[in-house]
Amino acid sequence: MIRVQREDFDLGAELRALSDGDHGIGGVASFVGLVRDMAAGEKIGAMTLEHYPGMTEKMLGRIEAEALERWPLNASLIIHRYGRLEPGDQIVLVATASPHREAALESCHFLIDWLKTKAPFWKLEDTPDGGQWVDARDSDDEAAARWSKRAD
Amino acid sequence: MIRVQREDFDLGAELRALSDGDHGIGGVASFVGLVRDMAAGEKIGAMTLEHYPGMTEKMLGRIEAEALERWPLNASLIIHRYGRLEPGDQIVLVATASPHREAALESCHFLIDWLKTKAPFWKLEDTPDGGQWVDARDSDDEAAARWSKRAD
Amino acid sequence: MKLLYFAWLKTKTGVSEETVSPPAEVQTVADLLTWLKRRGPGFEEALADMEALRVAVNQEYAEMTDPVTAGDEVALFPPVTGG
Amino acid sequence: MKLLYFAWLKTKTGVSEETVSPPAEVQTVADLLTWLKRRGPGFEEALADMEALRVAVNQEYAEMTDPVTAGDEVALFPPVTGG
Repeated sequence: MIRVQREDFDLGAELRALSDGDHGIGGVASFVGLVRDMAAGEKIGAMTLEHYPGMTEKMLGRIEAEALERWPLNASLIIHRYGRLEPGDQIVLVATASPHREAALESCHFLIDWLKTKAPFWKLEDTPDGGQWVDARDSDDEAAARWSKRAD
Repeated sequence: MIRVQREDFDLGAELRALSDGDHGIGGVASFVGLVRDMAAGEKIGAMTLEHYPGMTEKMLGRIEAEALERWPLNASLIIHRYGRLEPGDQIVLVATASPHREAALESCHFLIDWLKTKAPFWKLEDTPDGGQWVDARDSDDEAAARWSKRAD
Repeated sequence: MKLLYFAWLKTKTGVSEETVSPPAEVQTVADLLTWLKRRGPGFEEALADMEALRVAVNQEYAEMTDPVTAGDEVALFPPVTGG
Repeated sequence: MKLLYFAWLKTKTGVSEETVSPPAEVQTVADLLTWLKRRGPGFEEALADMEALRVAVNQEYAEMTDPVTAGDEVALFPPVTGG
């Protein structure tokens, strides 16, 4: 399941719902991204996440479908927020449930790595010098590329 | 932090507490192990987790210390339950918080892989034929061995 | 053709969304960008570094050689930074 | 010397915890296991497959050649299956 929303989410409730009632699930892996108050050594106050409505849902849905094809998953969830966020706020949740530990852990890692390079979101950070669009990081491309190689 | 306990835990509250108030944290990775109702193709009703009080805490503490040494973590948590558990029940929680996504994801994966081969717990499954001690899996040894190689 | 601009592409061009009718010689993504650059200094600056630019046609990532046609939705944006 | 038995080591020997005084020739983990095997059929069966056995001395994983002394806590158990 994918959700793109302005509102915060209840992490515990979301994770519980993912495995609730399915006793074939042996493990739930999750990653939550939070707004940091330090970016590249500079203090930030808050940020605004812009996205491309329509394409965002399309890309997240495709990334999730890819994970469901590669790993034996009973359930998966991607929630990504947009709009104004303060340090400490939750930005993104990726969670996967599988009979097997490795499948849950790997697919969760895959989902967030791919999301970071494919999902059309852009961060505008408030800095003492005004709003700054965050630059993409090469390390994110490299992290995502790992999963392409493994598929060979 | 490590905890060995008979009682269940509140996943959402535990994860929230891990990052609460620390705005240097950019990501929280977690893995929750659940009791499955199928083991090696056979339906199980419930299981009992036995452990070695004293050594359990020692090993979990050492595994956590190893993770804190290898990755830049702001916080980590291992909770492992013992006693009688039903299908769907939470067995174990491993969670790590870091400024960096990769550090959180990798250290979480490392912790559960190592715990699986080092922490002195044993599962006794209720089966239609009575109580069965679960056999260790070679795949768990292999998963843990990966992390030794990487340290070379 | 509907054009969308995101992040600093929007800031630099001063446009978030517009409908345009490029001339017939605009056949590909590359053609479209070349044509857009001529629309003024804001566009020229925003589109100066093609390497720093991503293009989606009808909400799919597109290459410079991919075709564009009158009814398409074309979005211009920098590499993504969500998550 | 305090001995602890877990999982099927406990089931097969019928003992979960005991205090023993092995003879002076018991110097290592291997010596101890050899001595324990002679204590009856339950012990012989439980300790038959050394490969399937893990030993901890004073709550640290130990090898067959590691020393054991009178004041030690020695635990015998199968490979762990928690998590």
